[in-house]
Amino acid sequence: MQTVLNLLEMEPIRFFISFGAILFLVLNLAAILTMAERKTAGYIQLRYGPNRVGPRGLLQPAADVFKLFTKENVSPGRADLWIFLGAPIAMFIPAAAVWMVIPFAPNAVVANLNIGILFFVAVTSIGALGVIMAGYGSHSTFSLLGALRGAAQMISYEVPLILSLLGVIMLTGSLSFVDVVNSQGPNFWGWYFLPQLPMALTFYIAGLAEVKRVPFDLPEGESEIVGGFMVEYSGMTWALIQASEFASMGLMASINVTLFFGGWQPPLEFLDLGNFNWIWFGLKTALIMFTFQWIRWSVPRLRMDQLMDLGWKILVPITLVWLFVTAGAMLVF
Amino acid sequence: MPPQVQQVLDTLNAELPLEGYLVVGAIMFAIGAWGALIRRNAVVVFMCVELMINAVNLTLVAFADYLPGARGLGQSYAVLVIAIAAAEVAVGLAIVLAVFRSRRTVNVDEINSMKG
Amino acid sequence: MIVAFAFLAGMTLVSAMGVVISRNVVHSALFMSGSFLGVAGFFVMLNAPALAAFQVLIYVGAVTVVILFGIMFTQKPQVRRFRTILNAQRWAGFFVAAGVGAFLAFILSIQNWGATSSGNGTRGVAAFARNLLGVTQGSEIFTLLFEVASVLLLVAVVAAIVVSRRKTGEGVDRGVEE
Amino acid sequence: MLSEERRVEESALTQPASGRLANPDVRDEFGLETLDMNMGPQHPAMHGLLRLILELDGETVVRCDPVMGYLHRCQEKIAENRMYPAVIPLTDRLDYFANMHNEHGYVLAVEDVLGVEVPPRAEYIRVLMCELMRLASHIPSVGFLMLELGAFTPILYSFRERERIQSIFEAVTGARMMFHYIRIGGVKADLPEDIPQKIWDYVETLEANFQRDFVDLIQGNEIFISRTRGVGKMTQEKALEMGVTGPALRCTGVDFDIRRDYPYSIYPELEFDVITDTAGDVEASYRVRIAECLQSIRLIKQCLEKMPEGEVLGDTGRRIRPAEGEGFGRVESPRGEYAVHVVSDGTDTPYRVHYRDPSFCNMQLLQEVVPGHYLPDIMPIMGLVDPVSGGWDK
Amino acid sequence: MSDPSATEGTVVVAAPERAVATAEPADPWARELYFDDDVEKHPALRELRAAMPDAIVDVVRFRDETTIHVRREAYREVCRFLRDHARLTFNFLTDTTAVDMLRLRESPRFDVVALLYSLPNRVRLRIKAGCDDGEPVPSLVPLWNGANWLEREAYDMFGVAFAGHPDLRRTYMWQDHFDHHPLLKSFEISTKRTFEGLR
Amino acid sequence: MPQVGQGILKGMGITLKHLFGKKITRMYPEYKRDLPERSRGMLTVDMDRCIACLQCMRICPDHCISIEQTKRDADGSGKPKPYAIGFVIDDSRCMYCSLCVEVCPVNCIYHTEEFEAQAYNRLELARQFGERPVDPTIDPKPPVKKKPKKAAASADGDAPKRAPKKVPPKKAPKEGAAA
Repeated sequence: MQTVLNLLEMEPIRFFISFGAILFLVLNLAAILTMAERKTAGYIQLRYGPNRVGPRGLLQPAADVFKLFTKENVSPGRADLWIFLGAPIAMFIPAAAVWMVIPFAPNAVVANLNIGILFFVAVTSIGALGVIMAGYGSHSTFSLLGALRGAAQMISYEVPLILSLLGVIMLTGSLSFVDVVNSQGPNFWGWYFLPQLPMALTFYIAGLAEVKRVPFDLPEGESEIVGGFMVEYSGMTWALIQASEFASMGLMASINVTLFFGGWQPPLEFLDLGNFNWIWFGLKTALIMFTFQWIRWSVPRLRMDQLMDLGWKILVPITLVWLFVTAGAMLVF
Repeated sequence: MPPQVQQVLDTLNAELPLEGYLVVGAIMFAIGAWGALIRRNAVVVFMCVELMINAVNLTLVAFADYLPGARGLGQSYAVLVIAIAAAEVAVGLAIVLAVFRSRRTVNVDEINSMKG
Repeated sequence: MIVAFAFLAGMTLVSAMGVVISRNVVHSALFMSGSFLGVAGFFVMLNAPALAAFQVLIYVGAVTVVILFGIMFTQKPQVRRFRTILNAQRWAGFFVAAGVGAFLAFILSIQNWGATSSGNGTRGVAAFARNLLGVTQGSEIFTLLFEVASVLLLVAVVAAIVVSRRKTGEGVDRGVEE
Repeated sequence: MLSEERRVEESALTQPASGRLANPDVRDEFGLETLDMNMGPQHPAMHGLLRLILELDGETVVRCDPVMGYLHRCQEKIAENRMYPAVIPLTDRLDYFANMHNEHGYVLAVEDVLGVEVPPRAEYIRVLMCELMRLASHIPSVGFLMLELGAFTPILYSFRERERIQSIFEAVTGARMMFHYIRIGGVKADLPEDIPQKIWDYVETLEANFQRDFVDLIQGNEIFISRTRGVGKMTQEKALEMGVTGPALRCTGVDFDIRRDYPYSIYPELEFDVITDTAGDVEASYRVRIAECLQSIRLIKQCLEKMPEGEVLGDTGRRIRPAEGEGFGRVESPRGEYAVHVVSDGTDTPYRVHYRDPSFCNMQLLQEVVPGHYLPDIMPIMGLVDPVSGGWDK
Repeated sequence: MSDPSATEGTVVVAAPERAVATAEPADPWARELYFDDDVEKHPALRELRAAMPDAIVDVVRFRDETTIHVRREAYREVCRFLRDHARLTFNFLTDTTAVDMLRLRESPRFDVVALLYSLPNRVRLRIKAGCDDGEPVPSLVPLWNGANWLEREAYDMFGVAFAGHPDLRRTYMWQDHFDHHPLLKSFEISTKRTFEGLR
Repeated sequence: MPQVGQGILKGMGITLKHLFGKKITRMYPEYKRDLPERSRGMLTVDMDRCIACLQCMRICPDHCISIEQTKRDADGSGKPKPYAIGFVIDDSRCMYCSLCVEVCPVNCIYHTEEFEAQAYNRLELARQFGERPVDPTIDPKPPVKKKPKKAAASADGDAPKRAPKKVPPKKAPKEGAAA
């Protein structure tokens, strides 16, 4: 935060421009990802996906946004209105805020906090609050069940998520994302997913659970609790929830890339694009996001007890063991 | 830049005295104490206790930042306090749940089975 | 600075009042998270960003949510009248609390804090961690405290599980065989 | 409207309503409050319009009470006011995933009371169509099971197959779903000339894709296994006592299939196996359905090979007016035993038509099996029972 | 009927046992006897006549279905006897329903029908019990839990009361404010088309 | 342990294969499938051939056909014959069962290839074919009124008198083994 303040003093214009860019990116990301998701789903399911609006359906997100803007915002009769309306905001702000510390390219980071990873962990955890607010405020049994599931899942998977970060932090010796990326070389064998493979897998799985994607989409669980905590939302509030879901999905993918797959670093040294290295970042993030979607359309959903078993009985022990292994290796070498 | 504006800016940027934080901490502590005394719901009592702990934390960190000899050790205390508060919440809520399960109430006035 | 301070103080104290006054328990919990966020802002102002992150992570992300869980479990959710009433000693309690506040203010005002200035804290995470682990001069006691806290956490987790779990044979047969 | 008031004996109604309905011992054991929840009738994953009144303890269901009637059309009453042939298109609407079997059952019943002979070619065509229908019902039901588990893709693969089968049906009967093809005394029309070859080709491609799209994609999946193995487990005794038929019964190990045990049409002339499984859970029912699909393919090929030439519609006279009597038709529909009870009073409308729909009988399992499971397990159990709204609501 | 307990493993493909045991006609339990033209040779009827002669009112044979009309009071006992009999073992209740015989005969008004199936013998049997308005018929739920909803449906559609039914509610029709039973012959259907508000 | 995840990976391989596979859906309004010969679309009536025999109206299970009949000497033969002056098919009720087509003695009612029936008002779907419009809301057929048989046969006592018909079994399902 001090860094933020310093930046404000030093180059406020740059900060505001980048902040606006981040917000623009996050808001658009949701639309683009919705489109990508539907296209992926369509192609996997032998369909074309949306193909009516614009050439090959590329303007579908715009049509969606327009529709959602013009839709009536319905709130249930006995809803707790302030909480009901505040919940999407409480979900969106954390999802958007963390984007500020993601390094897109060597010099393209809004706030190079020296506690960037800590910031990420702390701010993401607020999302659970938004989920519970949505579930309680909607005054619906489905919402409440979904919210309880969501909060329990997010809190539980925060543990393996944080533990799987520790290996990288130990190897880097810094909590700053920029330092983490810098310490991974410009060649793919220097990236952390090789020495930290169990950690990377754990982070990937826990990240999936943290952003509530299939097979961990129990809070939505449309086959039993319809839409979970978001069942009563419509119009722009629903759009905001969706935007925050997709923003956090993109966030999780980009943090995956940043921590374990070299961030903006090119896979091989001679592919270095200089100032255009953000292309590498974007490519890798898109690939990770594609795997998210690919998994979503391939596997069924877990049950709550199985989810908890996976988190506490498999992922946490794996990370703890690998933490010791990493520490031992660091002592020896 | 006109001097008045500069003056206003200086005032806004001026360093805050330590008393500000201490007063906020004291008021927060008093509010927490008040709530802990008057609320009936055990969960709300918990929340008020958390407020009091936070007030103390705030004071600790303020001292750590302002007192020359503290060297930031107050922050370390605060971390320990946070850890202990988390433990307290876990155990406390478990007790509340257990009591609720047997007594069907979370009203602290009615939970008096340990009265002699 | 003063603007930020005023904003955070207002947020913290109004939310704290909200916790006490609000008759809806869920509102109380949400107000509490607002208060915690204000305190986290104070921590940032006091050059303790790492502590602010911990505050958000533990208090807002975990404690509030766990308390909300407790509320959802202890209230019949369909009734949704998460109303509680103040007990009879509201004025007595108010006077006691006001007395406590006044006493604290008195204590604090005895000392002259004018000579102090901010910026003495440890700003870096590394220095903070060294303090916590008792590496730096004068913080050796924290090694012990750190270990004691970790043991305490472990005990608390075990205790929470033991207290809140159903006894064997109690409750429903899950119907799912391994 | 009603000419007489009817009162039932008090003694029958004042008995305690819990009885053998819910498991009484799972309630009141909880320290925590239970949560009442209404699932349906408008619910995205419910098989049609079913409402489940659930009592939840956390995520565990302690009571499950299905409420029906949201799609009730009083088919039996309508049938009493229609002429015998005009009931056939109405039976299509019963179990709309097994229309051919509905028609077949009703037609068998009317033929029983009428005592007409059916030409052998018509019998072969009926069996061919029914087995295609079984494919078109079993494959989507596997897809629905996966949909209920949260995987959306298999259902579209299964509907790809169903659509292809429906195209065949459309070429043969003229409609994609509501066929009105099987008639009293035979079938409506002979197969078009190119259709046997088309069916053969289709069955071959289905066999080629079957392993990949419906077995490999699903069966080995760890999440699928963990979600279905041991879920909805029931014993043979319970299944028999509840009157369950079809794959839901055979997955417990009871070897009962009307096609073999009480044969109708030309099933005695065809070679097929009755599939059973021992586990009695959702996964077993999935395996049974998958294996039955392969048996259906086998039957279709035999039908195509053995099909004789000849007439397809026997002579039933201009007006179908059976003598007084009772007719029965039973077929093995994809969900179990579908039986039709026709009482004739000598006029040209049936006196009473009763449909015994397997969806209705199998669905009683819900209130017995579901309590004790988690809330998300309801949906796989629905996939085990696989009821169809038009079936249970008549 | 293969032995289910012998099946192990996952998918069990049971060989179809199509061959009916070619027993001597002298065998009193031969499967042919169930379908013999002479209805008195039917083993179930024979046993039933021996065990509870009072219960049987009439026996009707139509095509290949055998129907045994029993007295209303003995309805459940007959079913229990047939279920528990060592050789008959009509252990599977496939269907229960009712027929309103208003226009076919005068009394009794209803036939309550139970369709039994014997899994080992692979034969079916129909048991009918006549009952009049308001006369309760013994419920089969104590014997087969699967009769629960079927009897509820019969109650819903005909108003036949089943004594001993644990949960006799309506299945399809409105649970309250609806006093009619639609499948009665005396229930006249309205043919008014509901186009109100469309013009 | 090494097997864990194999099933999921296998399934994901299949979905990946389908991702690049051929699409099977068609763009419906632009692409229209060829309907098979027997396809049953909306009904239409050739009024020139109709002899107003009312058979279609009687057989229709949904009561969707209403015919107003008069007598008219249409072909100038001097003998007035039944003539359908009003003929309406209510497509909102029709269930395309084809019974009327089969029963028509002069093949004047038949299916077209049209199947996209849509309207903003259900009454718009009632298509008039005759000279004079017929009100489709009036039920053409009153319900079957059966006179209750006065139980003439069963005079004796409480035994339900249902004389079993001595019709030999049409087929013997139990003799399946022999076949």
